Amino acid sequence: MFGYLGKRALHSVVSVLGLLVLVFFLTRLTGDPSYLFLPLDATPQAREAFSALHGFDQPLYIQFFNYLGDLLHLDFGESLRQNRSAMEVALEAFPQTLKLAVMAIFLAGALALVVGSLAAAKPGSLFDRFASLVSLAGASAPDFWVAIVGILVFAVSLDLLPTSGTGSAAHWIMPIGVLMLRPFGLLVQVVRGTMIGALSSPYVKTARAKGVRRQKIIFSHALRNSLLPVITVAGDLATSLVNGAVVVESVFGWPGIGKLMIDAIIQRDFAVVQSTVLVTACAIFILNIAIDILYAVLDPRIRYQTS
Amino acid sequence: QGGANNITIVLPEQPSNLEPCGSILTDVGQVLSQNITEPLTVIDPKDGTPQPKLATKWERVNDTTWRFHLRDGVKFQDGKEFNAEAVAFTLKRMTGGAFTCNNLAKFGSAKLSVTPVDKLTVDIKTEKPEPILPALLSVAMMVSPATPADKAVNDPVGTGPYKLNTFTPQTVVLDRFDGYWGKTPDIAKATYVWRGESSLRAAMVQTGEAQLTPTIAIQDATNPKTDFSYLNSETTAIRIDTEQPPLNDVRVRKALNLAIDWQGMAELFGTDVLRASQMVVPGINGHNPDLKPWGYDPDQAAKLLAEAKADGVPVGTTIKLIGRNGIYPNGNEGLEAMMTMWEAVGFDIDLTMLDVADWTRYLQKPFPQERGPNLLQIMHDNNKGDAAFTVPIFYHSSGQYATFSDPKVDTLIGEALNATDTGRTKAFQEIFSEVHDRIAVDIPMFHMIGYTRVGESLDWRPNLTTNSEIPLAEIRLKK
Amino acid sequence: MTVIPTDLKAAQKPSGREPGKARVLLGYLVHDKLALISAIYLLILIFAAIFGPMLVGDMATKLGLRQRNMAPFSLEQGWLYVLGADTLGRSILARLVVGAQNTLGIAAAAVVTSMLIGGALGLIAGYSNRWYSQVILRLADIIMSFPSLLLALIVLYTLGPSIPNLIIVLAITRIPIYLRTTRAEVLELRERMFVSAAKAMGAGSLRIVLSHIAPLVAPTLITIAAIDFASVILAESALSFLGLGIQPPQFTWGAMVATGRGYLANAWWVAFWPGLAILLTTLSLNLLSSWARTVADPQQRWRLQTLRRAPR
Amino acid sequence: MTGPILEVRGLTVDFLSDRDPVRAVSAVDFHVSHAETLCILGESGSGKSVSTSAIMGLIDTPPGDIVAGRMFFEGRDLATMTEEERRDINGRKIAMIFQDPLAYLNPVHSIGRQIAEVFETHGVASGADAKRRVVDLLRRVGIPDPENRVDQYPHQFSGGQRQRVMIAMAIALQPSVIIADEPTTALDVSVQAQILDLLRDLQAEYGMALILITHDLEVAASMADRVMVMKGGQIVEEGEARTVFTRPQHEYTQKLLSALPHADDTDRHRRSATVAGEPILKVENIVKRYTMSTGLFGAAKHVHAVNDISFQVNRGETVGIVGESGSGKSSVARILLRLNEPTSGRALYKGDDIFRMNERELLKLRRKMQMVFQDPYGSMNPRMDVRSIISEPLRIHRDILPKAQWNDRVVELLELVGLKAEHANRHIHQFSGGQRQRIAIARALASDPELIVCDEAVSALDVSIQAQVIDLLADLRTRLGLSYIFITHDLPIVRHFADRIIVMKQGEIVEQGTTQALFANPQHSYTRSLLNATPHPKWETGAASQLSVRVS
Ligand SMILES: Nc1ncnc2c1ncn2[C@@H]1O[C@H](COP(=O)(O)OP(=O)(O)OP(=O)(O)O)[C@@H](O)[C@H]1O
Ligand SMILES: Nc1ncnc2c1ncn2[C@@H]1O[C@H](COP(=O)(O)OP(=O)(O)OP(=O)(O)O)[C@@H](O)[C@H]1O
Ligand SMILES: [Mg+2]
Ligand SMILES: [Mg+2]
Repeated sequence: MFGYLGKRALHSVVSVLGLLVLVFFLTRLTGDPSYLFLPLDATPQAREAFSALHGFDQPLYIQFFNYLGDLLHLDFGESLRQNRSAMEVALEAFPQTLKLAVMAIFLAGALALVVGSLAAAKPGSLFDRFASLVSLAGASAPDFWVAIVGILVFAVSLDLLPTSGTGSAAHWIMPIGVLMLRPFGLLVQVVRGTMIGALSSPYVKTARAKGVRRQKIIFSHALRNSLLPVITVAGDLATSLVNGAVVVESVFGWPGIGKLMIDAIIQRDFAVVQSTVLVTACAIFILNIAIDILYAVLDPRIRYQTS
Repeated sequence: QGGANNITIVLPEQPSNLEPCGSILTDVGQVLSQNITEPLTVIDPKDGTPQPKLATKWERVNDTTWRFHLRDGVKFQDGKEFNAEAVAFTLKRMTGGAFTCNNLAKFGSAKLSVTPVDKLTVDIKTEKPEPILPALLSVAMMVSPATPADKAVNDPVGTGPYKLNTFTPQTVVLDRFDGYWGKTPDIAKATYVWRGESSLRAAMVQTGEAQLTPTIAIQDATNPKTDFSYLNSETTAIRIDTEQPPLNDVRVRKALNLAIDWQGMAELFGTDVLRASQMVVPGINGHNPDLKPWGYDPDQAAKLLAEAKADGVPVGTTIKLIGRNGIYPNGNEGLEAMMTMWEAVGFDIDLTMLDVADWTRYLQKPFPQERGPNLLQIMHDNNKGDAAFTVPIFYHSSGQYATFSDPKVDTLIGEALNATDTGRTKAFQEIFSEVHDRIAVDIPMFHMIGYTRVGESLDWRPNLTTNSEIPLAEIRLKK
Repeated sequence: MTVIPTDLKAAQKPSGREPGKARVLLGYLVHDKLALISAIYLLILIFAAIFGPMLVGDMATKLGLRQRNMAPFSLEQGWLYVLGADTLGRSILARLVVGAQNTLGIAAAAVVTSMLIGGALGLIAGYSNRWYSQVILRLADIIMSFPSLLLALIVLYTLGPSIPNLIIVLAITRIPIYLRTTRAEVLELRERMFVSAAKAMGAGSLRIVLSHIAPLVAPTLITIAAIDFASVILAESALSFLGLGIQPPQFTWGAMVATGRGYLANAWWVAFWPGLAILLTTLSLNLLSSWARTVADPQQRWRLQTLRRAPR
Repeated sequence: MTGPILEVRGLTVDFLSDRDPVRAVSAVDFHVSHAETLCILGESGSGKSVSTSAIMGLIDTPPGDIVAGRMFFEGRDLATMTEEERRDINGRKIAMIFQDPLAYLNPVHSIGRQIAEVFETHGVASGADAKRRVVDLLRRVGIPDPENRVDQYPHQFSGGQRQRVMIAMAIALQPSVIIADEPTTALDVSVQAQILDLLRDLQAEYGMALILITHDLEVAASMADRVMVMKGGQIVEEGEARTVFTRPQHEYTQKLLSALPHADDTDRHRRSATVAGEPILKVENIVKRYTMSTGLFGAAKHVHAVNDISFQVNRGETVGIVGESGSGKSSVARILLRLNEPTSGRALYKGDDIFRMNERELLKLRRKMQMVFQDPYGSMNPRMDVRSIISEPLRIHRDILPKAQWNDRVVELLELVGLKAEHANRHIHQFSGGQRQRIAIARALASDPELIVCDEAVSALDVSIQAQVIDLLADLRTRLGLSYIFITHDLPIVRHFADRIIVMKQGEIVEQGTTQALFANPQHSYTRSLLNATPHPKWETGAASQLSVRVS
């Protein structure tokens, strides 16, 4: 197992480097940042001075080597906008997103496992239909739509929750609620689908013959066997949340990395783009390794080739 | 929150930094200007004239030199004294080039050199004559000499009535500065937060989570008790690329102006908007009040087009209409509507919406090769009191945005820039009428309206400058 | 989109030997009322997508600046305005009908492309232990951590805005989920006995993957795809903000929702109807996919049959 | 206790679809009393498994349909019980041993956990206590090294070991009734004897009632107090074991008893007439070690499954492999088909080393060499109908038959193994254990192979169908020169069918020789113990004579 882990870690480092190269060169295909940082009526001389100051006038490969050199000293560059280290900006925003994402995925996953399993226990039942319709409706409604309507209803009309921002526990409720919708809907469907198959397999009959409680049959026998795709989908959803719960972050004024990344991309704040990508990529890669290990834990038949 | 004299202001976007040299940017200026940092002069929104702030008075020593007399007894928030040296330091820091100073853009290519005369007097010299230097200096925010001169900062120290407490990714907090030279303001503490969604900002003021938001969308301004509109110094327009046929024909350009149902369009932006005939708002020196905007006359437009066609102008050519996403509220819809109207009189329009960076390539010289005939959605903001911040860039043949060259206009501009007082005003007014009536070089649309929502506990009204500053000291608490 | 279930069927039963197979399927469909309603709704949509522009094309772009945001449920302006008017006073109903074509076309193309590519790569990555399966996985990692907005900008700047480019962007960003899900299932399926049995019969990797493993993975993929449909439609509208999405005067439901975003507090109908259309479409696709899943599973198929009981 | 402990009256079970319902069981009555053993014999597919599953409430309705019938446990109608009462009975009072252990064990739980679950569910023991009991149970059913094996997963066990795991699970709580569905099909005679002894002991100790479904007449005779014979979903004969065995009334029972392979009946055997054509498979020094990591990061351990094995198969010859359960027989089979890689060794098929073949050569080889797997359920794709399953070899090897004839071929094969043409449209979950095994055989025959490796291929078939299949295989052998590697635990069958026999124990070959020589004069002590372990009829204590002798 350690051999496998080491190999995966190595591969991941290579991928991170590849990703950085990609991001570095490709971002620079997307236009000149001076147009965005200087006022529209800035003179051409001012633009040139700006480019020279930040080294954008040098050939790309030189810029890249400079960047690599700086990386070796753990210098990830300065944010053009924020007047401070890009990595500092990214690392400040990341935990905020991570907290949200972890909570949302965890809750959505837990809830989906229960709802999906119960729906699968009696396909076609009233509960099944209801659960499917509600979860799917939530998952396919535009998230900003839900977010804003949520604010209008719960904060403005009913005055139950704060509209937005961070601080108290109440501030978490709506962002997490909105963030959960899509993962919840998708996971309910995936759980339900794989569970229906698992519940009609022979080993479930064995468990019934042993007198195992229905709940336990569902959750310990059938669910365990259908977890693989569930974990994968949940992992992917977690990834997309880690990568940015952009809508939720920007609507609710949550200072997370998704909004930061989008802003940086739109503003061509290259150093920040690179740093945010680096931070999220590391998180995503670790998550994926964890998921792969989880596969092997969940299903003893799965083996990975270390050679 | 907390005490009654603590308020929360909700901005539409996060201030990307707090560098005083970037105070012309809305996000920075709304926090910084007149609160933490102050300039030598301020512009009176009513008539565009510079008024005293940290300078008490000024005079023109000669063509290229202005002398400023500074206010006595002013202290920076770090205890340092405000004096001629401090002015020199600030201006040198601005022009030093060690970091990018956005405010410098307002000076164009003007080069400044500062000489302290005595403790409270400075001479500022420019290479070329600069008749509006006092107005220009309204963007130069005075900073403490302890500020690093070689890099941009996020912890500004100025002379204003408020000093920075904290700046985090969630909030900016300002505290009242006890050593302020002027009248002690009502508000003791101001917390700035930011939310992108207009309806959310409106809701926050409604629920009392915030007391003020400088901008909300027209459709959210539904409560006459709290929502105030103001002419916000922004003028929207469509720039015509006059070098490209068929747009090089004046009849075609006039037809473009005449084909739009302006009253219908006004519905989109709020009925309080002013139909514009020129690129500056009333109150700016050089605004021509006699200039009549084009009306809606689709028949006339069709006729002009037919005439042009008869003369061999390729009026059927596809014209690219280039918009910028999110440029102003309802901007996209506006373009869509205009496109439909133009097509109704016989134009062939192809609409493209671009993001800022891409759009800027079309805005500024050098223009992209092979751009073809195009119309560009623009918005111009001149709140600095003088048409000089508008006319040369748009209408001089060497102007950044200009797509045409007209010798007569060039000469007029040269004269206007060097003129002072009424002569200056007249000259600019003539230029506006030239480009509008004779050349029909662009399609001015509206002088736009902004809406703010102000909590019922506050006594404050927005004005022309609200887009660039929200002076906390002017906010009063209602009893 | 109705292609999906029929495709699945084809994969399950390679040779169409039984007569009246379509009849049987129709019977199954009638048996599941929700799926039947979904199918009808989707058929109507497809009809709208094909013929809508001919029927109400002009009405969708006809301005009515003086009836901006007209409220729904009034027939004063004619039945086309029952759902109200949008921010430029255009009939929302007409725009829904006309917008169906672009919306469904783009979303279907993006979802199907990413599902096919992701599924194929996932099959390879899961089944084979060779070096390239590692490469595929790391590539998926990279795509997953590459910001999709950046990708969109790059495509926009290098290739220019166009519908095919839009589809490429949307498809690329959705590939990893299919890829990783497929791989996860294959990892387990390839250890099953019937795979060994097929190997022992001489089946090559391609055959095993396509006829033994893929049919068992397909249901999960289709479930994901059906939900993805909504996210792709909404993602498309988010991209139009950059200039990569669909450009006016063309429009999609996603773009309609995005326009209505600012009016939720005052003119809810501008965003609500297109949002509802998206929601119903996704819902229908899901119900249909879950129906197809039942059809494809011999152990579950009885649920859709009219069971014939012995007389008591 | 008075009266039967378990009674079934008029049970009729259908399986529903949009076609005519399939009647699996029709008006079946039976009962079993305290300390009594009821043996259910019968044709494969006659409804034995279905009727017993119905007692446990394991038939899903729909698609199953209990058309009629009542079931009583200790006098109480099972149908009137609450779900909770029923659950409490399952596992504690009535336990079931399923026919196809691989499918019926949960692949992702360790077997220890699956057995311990019985204790936990009924609140008898948990944690370390439960684990200790599990180890005890595993030891009692003869799993070697149980302390280490409790934490392993079903796929790491041999077929017979899995079956014993099922048995351990069933006897865990000493239930009042055990329903054992072919519990010893995968066990060699010595282990089988051990298990049967265990069941008898439990019966003696706790008065347990046993319903034993088996096709093995010897086992039936040695265990049964009463015997019930089923055919086509109905009970055709029922009575005292001795009466049924000695004076069978129904025609089917008579046929059944006479179909039994007769040990000393030399002219009726189906060994090949001419022994030894040219050798087609030469196995040299095969070794197989399984590596198992214990836990996620634990040190790897090895199981020596196959230890230096060499043998040879000639054209037109049947090599029988018998041996202890878990001795590596299936491993050898899987290695020969390159489904597992050997740790070392060579296997030459007509001179070419199987382990060195590339894809193309392998494809050719696999056309000539087929395998029937020990667990038929898992070895067939649940999504495919039987037609596709059987015709798959034809689809893989396109040169065998033109596509137009596939259908006929499938039907022909189905009929050869005693199934019907209409079965072609069904899916694998709709069959009985024996029917699945026959489908597996039909599939192996489809590609006209030269060598078939049969891993317990006929173990779940009743004697009459077994005989039919063996006849079919033997006929193919004589007509087409087919060779077989015939892995079984069933000594009468190898004796009847194999030309040479290899005896394996603990991964090694302990003895090999021609069938006659081996049976006449076994050398190794293990072989002798195998031959002696043949069960004796219950009603006849101490007699050395075999049932087959008696019947004839
Ligand atoms: N789910 C099902 N759907 C349709 N038919 C079924 C189903 N399960 C079993 N059958 C049929 O019911 C009949 C009885 O099956 P059962 O499993 O009881 O046979 P069995 O007597 O146990 O045979 P064997 O000795 O081969 O295991 C068989 O003909 C079988 O094909
Ligand atoms: N995948 C595996 N991992 C670890 N051990 C295994 C694996 N497969 C088999 N074994 C072990 O190898 C030994 C030989 O197993 P094999 O299946 O070859 O036995 P067998 O002779 O076929 O037995 P049976 O007659 O019971 O089927 C057994 O002890 C078994 O537990
Ligand atoms: Mg059976
Ligand atoms: Mg075996």
